[in-house]
Amino acid sequence: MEDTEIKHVLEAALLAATKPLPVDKLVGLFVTKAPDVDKEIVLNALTALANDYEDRGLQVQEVASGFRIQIRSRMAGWLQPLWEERPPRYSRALLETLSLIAYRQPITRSEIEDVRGVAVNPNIIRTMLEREWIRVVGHRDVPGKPEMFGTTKQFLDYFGLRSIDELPALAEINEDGPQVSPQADLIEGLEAVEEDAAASESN
Amino acid sequence: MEDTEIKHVLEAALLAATKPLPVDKLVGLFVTKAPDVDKEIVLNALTALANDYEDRGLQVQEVASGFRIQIRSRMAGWLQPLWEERPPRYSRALLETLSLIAYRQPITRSEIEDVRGVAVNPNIIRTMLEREWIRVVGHRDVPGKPEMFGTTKQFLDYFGLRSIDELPALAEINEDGPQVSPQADLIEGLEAVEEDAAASESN
Amino acid sequence: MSEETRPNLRLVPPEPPPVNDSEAAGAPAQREMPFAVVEGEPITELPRDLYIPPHALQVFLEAFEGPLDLLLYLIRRQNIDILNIPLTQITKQYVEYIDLMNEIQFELAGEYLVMAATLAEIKSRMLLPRPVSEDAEEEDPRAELARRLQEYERFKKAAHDLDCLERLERDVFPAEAEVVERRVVTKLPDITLKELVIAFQHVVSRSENFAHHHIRREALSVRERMSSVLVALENDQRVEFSKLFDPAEGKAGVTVTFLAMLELLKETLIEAVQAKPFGPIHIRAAKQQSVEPSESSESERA
Repeated sequence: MEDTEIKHVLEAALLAATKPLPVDKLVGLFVTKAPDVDKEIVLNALTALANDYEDRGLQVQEVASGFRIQIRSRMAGWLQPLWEERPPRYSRALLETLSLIAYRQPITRSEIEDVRGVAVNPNIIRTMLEREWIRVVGHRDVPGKPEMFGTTKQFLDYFGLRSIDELPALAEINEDGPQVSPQADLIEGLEAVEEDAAASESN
Repeated sequence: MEDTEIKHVLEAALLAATKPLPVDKLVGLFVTKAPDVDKEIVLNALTALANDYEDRGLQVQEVASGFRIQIRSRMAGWLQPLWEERPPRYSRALLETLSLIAYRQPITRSEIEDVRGVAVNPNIIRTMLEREWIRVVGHRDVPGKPEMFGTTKQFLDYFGLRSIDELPALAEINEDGPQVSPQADLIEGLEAVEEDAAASESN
Repeated sequence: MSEETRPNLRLVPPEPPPVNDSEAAGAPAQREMPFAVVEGEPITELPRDLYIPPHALQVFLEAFEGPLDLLLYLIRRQNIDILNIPLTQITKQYVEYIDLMNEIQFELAGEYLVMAATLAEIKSRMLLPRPVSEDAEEEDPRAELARRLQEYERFKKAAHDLDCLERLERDVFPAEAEVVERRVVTKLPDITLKELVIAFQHVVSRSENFAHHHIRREALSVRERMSSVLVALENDQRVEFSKLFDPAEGKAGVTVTFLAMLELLKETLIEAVQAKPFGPIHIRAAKQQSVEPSESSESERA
């Protein structure tokens, strides 16, 4: 079977599927009609396809549950008029809780609360369970048998990761104290609001 | 704006949208950032995109509600494996119910329930009727005239049996001593399977 | 948060703290002034951003994710070394924030009050005279707080990094093309004979009724034949006795059919009717007879 045709079959399959396709499933497409096409050939064809997309609005992305073709982020601005709703925004509370689950899994709610210093809003847990980003992976063997949470493949898929190792490295604890303030933009935001308030007061 | 980039934006939009996009909507993508791009330019770009797809598994198709990118029908054969969904395994309840019907036919639902000690889920009966493994062979002459179930020829065919008496006898399975029986090897196999099952259940 | 908790907010005396604070001794670079000297620069008034106008309440609520976050903000804002927190200054500011929240009727979260208490507790421990004869270096009471703050900051950063990843719906979008001919084939689950027999064994071993029952091979084919005889009699059909036998099956087959019919008669599932002596016997499905189902079952199980 010609390389170009293999590439076209893979492209069609990835665009026809509604979820990422694992490489085994892609190899399986050829099993009856072109049994010579093995995993290596498929991976090479995917690379070729990715190269074809180099300058275009598409890209071949490998995520936890397989390969998918996705629209590049540089296109997001152009596509904005297509969406009737704004993309969901996730609160800092949710993202912090999700980070703790991702980096510290398996982790219980009270362990999350220990680090964050505030109670975990049950809605946050529910939202993440419903999105299937997290799941209950077991129960800690302490009184009350609290649920332990872990992340799912869907979580990795959503954030475009192949595995949990691809998460950005967790900051080292710097004994001299970390210097960069991640709140810089937040603080700017606060100041902006203050100025607004001052301005409206002067009116 | 370059023609190529217009084409890439249109391609991204058509692949990101989950329904056909009318040409006005496609023109609308450019309204704020590239107001020069009018309907004619968009239609030309779509033609150019259609030409790009000439040899590939995709095509640009105009339908009643607009334009869409679709998989060419010549790809259907290659993609068929994608639509074959592997179903979950049959439940233990189904297997037990089927085995009771096989060994104890004709048998009514309440007789199955007597032995299993739990109600028979109607879906289980329906599933087996649909697979044509069982059929209603009559009605027991008691109040309510309950249906009696028996196995079918398809059931025998499925399991590769010439007749129902080729089903292994229960007594033989329970024997401790060595068996001199045409089914000895089958029984050995059975025991191995049981061990597997036990092992997997303990996991 | 109820009104009763308000008095507790006055955890720290409102007047300026004593100059010879033990923390000043521990941190010579930060000589205590009425407020603070930060990195050699004296701060004589509260930072401007301590004032939160009521309009900004919403922003304020969204801005801080809890007491650690607020504390971290106060520390970072003044470029204070996290491992060497000037407690008096920070506690004072922290409590002022809480007072402010209170003033604008903000329903105070318990966690903020707990932190205020924690700060006060650490401060009081630092004010206590230290035993002189101690060999081992006493741990700074602030160490635990510093550890928690650093740990929290790591995950604050992690959340920020996570938010920066390209993600579906916001940055990238799955590309899908229409499939016009999509013939979904649902494969049916497979089972093996082994699984079937094991299932039977399980169900039998659970059932007292069945526990000692031996199913003879002959009985099996008889039971199946019972099913087929019943099927032949479907729809109130009357079938001539001899028509129910298939001579092609040979003697054994005929015997099985006969045994099946006897069993069906015994279970009163069929009726045999003979219109006149030596006339043809007709078989039909039984009607209108009341037989306890348990009785028929019992006869089989005995």
